[in-house]
Amino acid sequence: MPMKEITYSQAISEALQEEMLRDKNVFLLGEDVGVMGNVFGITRGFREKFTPARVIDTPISESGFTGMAVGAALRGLRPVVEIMYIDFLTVCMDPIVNQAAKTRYMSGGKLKAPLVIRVPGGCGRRNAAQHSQSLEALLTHIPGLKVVMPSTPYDAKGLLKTAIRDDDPVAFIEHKLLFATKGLVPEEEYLIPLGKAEVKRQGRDVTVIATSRQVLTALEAAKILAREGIEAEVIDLRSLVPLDWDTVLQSVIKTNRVVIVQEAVKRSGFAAELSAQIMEEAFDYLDAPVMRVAALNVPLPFSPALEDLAFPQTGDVVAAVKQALR
Amino acid sequence: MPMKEITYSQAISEALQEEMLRDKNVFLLGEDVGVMGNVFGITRGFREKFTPARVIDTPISESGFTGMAVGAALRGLRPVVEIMYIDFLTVCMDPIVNQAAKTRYMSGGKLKAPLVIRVPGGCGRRNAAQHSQSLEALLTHIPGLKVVMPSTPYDAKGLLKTAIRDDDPVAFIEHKLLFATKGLVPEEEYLIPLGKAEVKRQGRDVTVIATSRQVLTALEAAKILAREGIEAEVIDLRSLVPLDWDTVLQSVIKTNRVVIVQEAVKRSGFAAELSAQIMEEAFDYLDAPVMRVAALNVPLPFSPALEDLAFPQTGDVVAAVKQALR
Amino acid sequence: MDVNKYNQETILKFYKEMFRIRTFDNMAAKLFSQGFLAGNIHTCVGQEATAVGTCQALKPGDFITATHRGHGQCLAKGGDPKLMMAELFGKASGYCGGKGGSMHIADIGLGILGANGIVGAGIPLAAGSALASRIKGTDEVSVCFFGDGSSNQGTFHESLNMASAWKLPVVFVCENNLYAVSVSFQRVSNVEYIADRAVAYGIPGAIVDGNDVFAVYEAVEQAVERARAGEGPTLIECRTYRQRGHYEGDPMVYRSKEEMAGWKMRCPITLLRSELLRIYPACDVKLLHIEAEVSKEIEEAVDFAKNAPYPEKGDVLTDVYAMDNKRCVCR
Amino acid sequence: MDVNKYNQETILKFYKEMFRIRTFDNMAAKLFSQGFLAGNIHTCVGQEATAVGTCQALKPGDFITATHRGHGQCLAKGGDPKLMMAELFGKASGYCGGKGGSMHIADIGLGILGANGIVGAGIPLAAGSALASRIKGTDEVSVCFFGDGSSNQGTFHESLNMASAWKLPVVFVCENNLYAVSVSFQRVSNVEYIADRAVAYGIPGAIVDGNDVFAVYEAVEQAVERARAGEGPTLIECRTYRQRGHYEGDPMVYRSKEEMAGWKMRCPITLLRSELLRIYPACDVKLLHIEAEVSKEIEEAVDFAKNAPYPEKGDVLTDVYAMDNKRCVCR
Ligand SMILES: Cc1ncc(C[n+]2csc(CCOP(=O)(O)OP(=O)(O)O)c2C)c(N)n1
Ligand SMILES: Cc1ncc(C[n+]2csc(CCOP(=O)(O)OP(=O)(O)O)c2C)c(N)n1
Ligand SMILES: [Mg+2]
Ligand SMILES: [Mg+2]
Repeated sequence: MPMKEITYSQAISEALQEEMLRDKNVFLLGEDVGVMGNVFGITRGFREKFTPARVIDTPISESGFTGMAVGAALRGLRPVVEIMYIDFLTVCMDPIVNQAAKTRYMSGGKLKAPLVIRVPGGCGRRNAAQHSQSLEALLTHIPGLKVVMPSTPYDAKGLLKTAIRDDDPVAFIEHKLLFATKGLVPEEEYLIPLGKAEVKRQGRDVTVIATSRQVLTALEAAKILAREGIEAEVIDLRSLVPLDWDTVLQSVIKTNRVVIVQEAVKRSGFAAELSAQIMEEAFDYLDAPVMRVAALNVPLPFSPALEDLAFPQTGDVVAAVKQALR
Repeated sequence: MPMKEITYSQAISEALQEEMLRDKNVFLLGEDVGVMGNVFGITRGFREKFTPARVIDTPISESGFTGMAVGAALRGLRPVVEIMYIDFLTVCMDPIVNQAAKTRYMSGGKLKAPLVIRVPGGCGRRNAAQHSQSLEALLTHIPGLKVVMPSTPYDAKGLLKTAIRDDDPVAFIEHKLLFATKGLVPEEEYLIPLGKAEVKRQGRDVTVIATSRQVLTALEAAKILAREGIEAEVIDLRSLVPLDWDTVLQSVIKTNRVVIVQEAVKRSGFAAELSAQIMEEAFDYLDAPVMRVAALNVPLPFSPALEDLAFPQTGDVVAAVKQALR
Repeated sequence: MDVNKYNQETILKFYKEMFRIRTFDNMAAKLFSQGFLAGNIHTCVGQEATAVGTCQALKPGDFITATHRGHGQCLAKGGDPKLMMAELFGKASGYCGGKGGSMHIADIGLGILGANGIVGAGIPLAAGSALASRIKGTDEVSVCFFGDGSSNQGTFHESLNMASAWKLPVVFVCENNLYAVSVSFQRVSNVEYIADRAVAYGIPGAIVDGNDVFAVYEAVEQAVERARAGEGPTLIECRTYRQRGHYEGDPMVYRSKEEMAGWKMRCPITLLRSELLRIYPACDVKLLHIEAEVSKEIEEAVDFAKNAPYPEKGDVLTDVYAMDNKRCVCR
Repeated sequence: MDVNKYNQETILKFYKEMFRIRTFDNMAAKLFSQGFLAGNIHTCVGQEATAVGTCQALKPGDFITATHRGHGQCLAKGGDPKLMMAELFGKASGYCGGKGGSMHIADIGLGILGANGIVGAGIPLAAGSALASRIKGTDEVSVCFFGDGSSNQGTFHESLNMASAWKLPVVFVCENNLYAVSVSFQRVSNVEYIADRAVAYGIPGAIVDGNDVFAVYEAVEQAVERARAGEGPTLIECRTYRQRGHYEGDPMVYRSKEEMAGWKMRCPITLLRSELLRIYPACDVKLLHIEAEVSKEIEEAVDFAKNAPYPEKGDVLTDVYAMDNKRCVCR
């Protein structure tokens, strides 16, 4: 298969373009997606290519325009809404949580709301407490939502295309510090199903489960561990809902030890859910408690002297693995 | 100590009145708290007793008035905001999550936001998907917030008084189906510290951990189990943040088996967090995996024929305990 | 109320629509007090003219979003009383298979995009539906019903602003029944008319007697025309009154007996009925016939609902997701 | 611009305040481009008159809420450039101990209730501060700074409505710099003036030249008086322009060179300077002296910030909670 090297943001851009070309029901709306082409340049040129009617610059009215996206989705369109940072979900939770997520169930299956919410999360950019959160757990707690968190350009493109075609509301969580990362993607069109984890590294000693940018941290940690003869298997969940339990379970059965890495604050993060599930269904395979590596239970600090202390670094993963192997 | 029997809603009402009498900085705002005296009658007569200036009927502007409460708290007042149902947190997450919770940290400790958010949650009233949620996990994931969930009139009164005196933002989650329940409270003033769980029933065979109305379910299940010779220890956490880990750990060390009951949807609920912590720190004491009993991962259905299938019933707890004992 | 320009047939049609709503909601209230219905019931008794006047100005292909007080809005848009009543009973044959209940009735085929339990949440949905028509290049108009209380939500502001900026084909119909639960609009705002807020968005604002079904009809008709012509939204404030409590069981301590009695005198159904009889005295037999017919229809709906089966246990787990439901629900 | 009624001293004071902000923000931009500052920097170069005109109309005990573009607002309210600069560097001696950075500067003693990274979030905070004054029975006025973009958030609507309904002592000062990042207000609304939205709340709305510091001052002074007299809020729209990008590094593809050049001609600082020299030609030495003084002040602030210590590692865990911090953070 002929491949090309592109960045994570190019991958997202390509996915959007391909889907907009394929299906005239797909359209974009959000702050600065039009004339500016998105603050990260992802939709640059879209307005000209697809007309302003399908690439809509909104006012700063997240609750309103996300609600409008839900309304348009009920009418059969496939909106891709952009929320500039995941921290701003706080101003538009209702259309996501009480409308998009529940409309199908409340209507007894009569309505559907196929929309994608593209939203970058994550920290590490010294953006301080209101621009650095990882809030996926707020969404995984809400039945009716799907939650996708790609870690590579390949995954981002293939998953976003699938998310757009999915008939359910999908939160597609990008990572600010991944936009510039590069990777190979096929020249040809491809899709990646939701709910299919990928073993990004094989290993026999311990299972390290991560998503988004923390997959990179996990892989780095695995490299360091390998030098000491510890072979970590790194699983990238890719989506939290649906969750690829089979892949997790198989790996746990093989390694009997698990470390889960998340960039979100530890308390009530998704790692807890995964840990609890492993406990419930794979207890007898565990030779050690499942360990979590996560951000401290603090708002993210601004200071360059503090921020990196607050969220998982490679060394933290290495240490957790060693503890799990003790 | 002389005691009296009052309802859960009277207990809340008394706590509010006592604190408003004690401290003129305490005031109330929310929908229908004034003239109507709250949709559950909790603040009936307050407007006359404390003047309309301290018992403020707001428009349906949750984001605005919760934000105003934060602003007033920054100025040294102690607002008690009422959100009519916890489902409506979706329209006012920002003042809670990005303002109240973070202002102290972001200001390096220079500001504080001592406010209480009183909000009833829970299901069982055939109120359907947008009026039946248990969303405490959305709040426990946010550093800076405290989260309290009382199960009895005694706890409700003592904890609410403490919450109002606390210098941090506290989400005080009531339960609609508890308002009419009765219990003994001291005639005299008393306080209950946050972060102190209560063993509501002693037992040696299994630890059942619950909060809010599910404590009642757990106690009922314990009674049934006792008839079969199974002695369940029932812990009421009372607050999730701060969490009384010592009480949990002691019980786990004693029983070696744990069932956690929550009324919230299972996925990413607080039970997962607790399960993960028990795994991490008490793994060697566990003779069986920690089990969770929780609502299904569905929006709450309206139909009387369906709703009770969706959230934990006594039988579910009994079954989970038996599984934990297998 | 000036009904002279309408022929007898039209007036009777409007009357029947209103009477159906009245009968339905009085029945719902009765069934609730008898313990047949669970949850909450918000009736629109007294507000029928707004729903009917609005929906009569729409084409079948047009859309509405309804509110928590939405039975009348749904019926006026063509909702089937049988399926609605069955939904109120939580039965499998109800509009939502019993999963939604009173506050979540939807019928996309009839253009009912759903009632809503979140005050103000329907406003952007309606604007989004209008955006969909724009993008599809079709000519449906979307109507957003909302209350006076709802006009104080941020979504009102955000949606009206965008709808106006983009000249979307949407009509904002405010059912100003003076109260949001116990709180009168006048106590929590400093303007007398909600329609005056139209200025903030550069759109027309109209104040109409919400108990005069033809006044509502005419105002909405004009707004719909404007919307369909691509000239953008209109905000219409219909001043009306709910004759019953906010929900069934509401002690209504917040309103005076005089106020309630005054508005009952201005009951939209009584008003229309007496106007009709004044102009067409011979019409009384027809009226009685219609009333009997409607009463029968609603009684049949109740029978249907009572005899309908409850959902199966397994239904609790379906319809959460359109794709991959089982896996997404099970963990 | 008409400065005739002000004496030389006053004009110089206003000028100095504005020049300090300009110097501070130009310095911040420079330091950012040199890699000394992390995160994001939003300068208010070009908008100094709004901040200064507003804060000069306030008493020391009055309060403000600041925005993401808030350096000028904080300086104008008395913020210490040293502590601000140290905060931009993320140093322990900064206003927030380095934990907040550019967007979260607060100094309750000076009445600065905090800048904000969430657009529109400061509006209810300011209204809430006004409510606090009301409840306490004190006479401070609270001023809310916000942008044109922010006026499209729901919080704007909700807060102005409540502030007006309750006649709270708050002044809403909109810094309309025509754009929200790349999106011009005119593209996402159908009204020309934000001040026209005052009608929706029954409060006075004023449109002023935001580059004329005395025009701003006079409008705010009047509004503050009204607020202090218990007559309620005012919405003031200051029309201005940011001369630099939304953030440092913004390619600014969304504005024309001509537009930018035109507004640079109307630079509030140049304007005031030339007016001053026109009326008081002899003042040039004083001006140079002030400019030198301010430049030195800002350079000292930079030195202070550069030499200040970073926070200790353990600080990452403190200040999350006021009570029981350790236990609440550790699990
Ligand atoms: C966001 C939100 N806040 C509060 C409520 C509770 N509530 C339900 S209806 C209602 C009053 C609505 O008033 P209005 O919009 O005037 O409609 P009306 O009931 O008068 O028809 C309130 C406060 C809710 N459902 N949603
Ligand atoms: C709720 C929210 N949405 C979006 C953003 C991203 N953002 C930061 S500043 C800004 C533009 C604000 O425009 P305006 O209010 O006019 O202020 P200006 O930047 O022009 O001073 C945006 C969209 C944010 N910080 N918060
Ligand atoms: Mg109303
Ligand atoms: Mg602006």
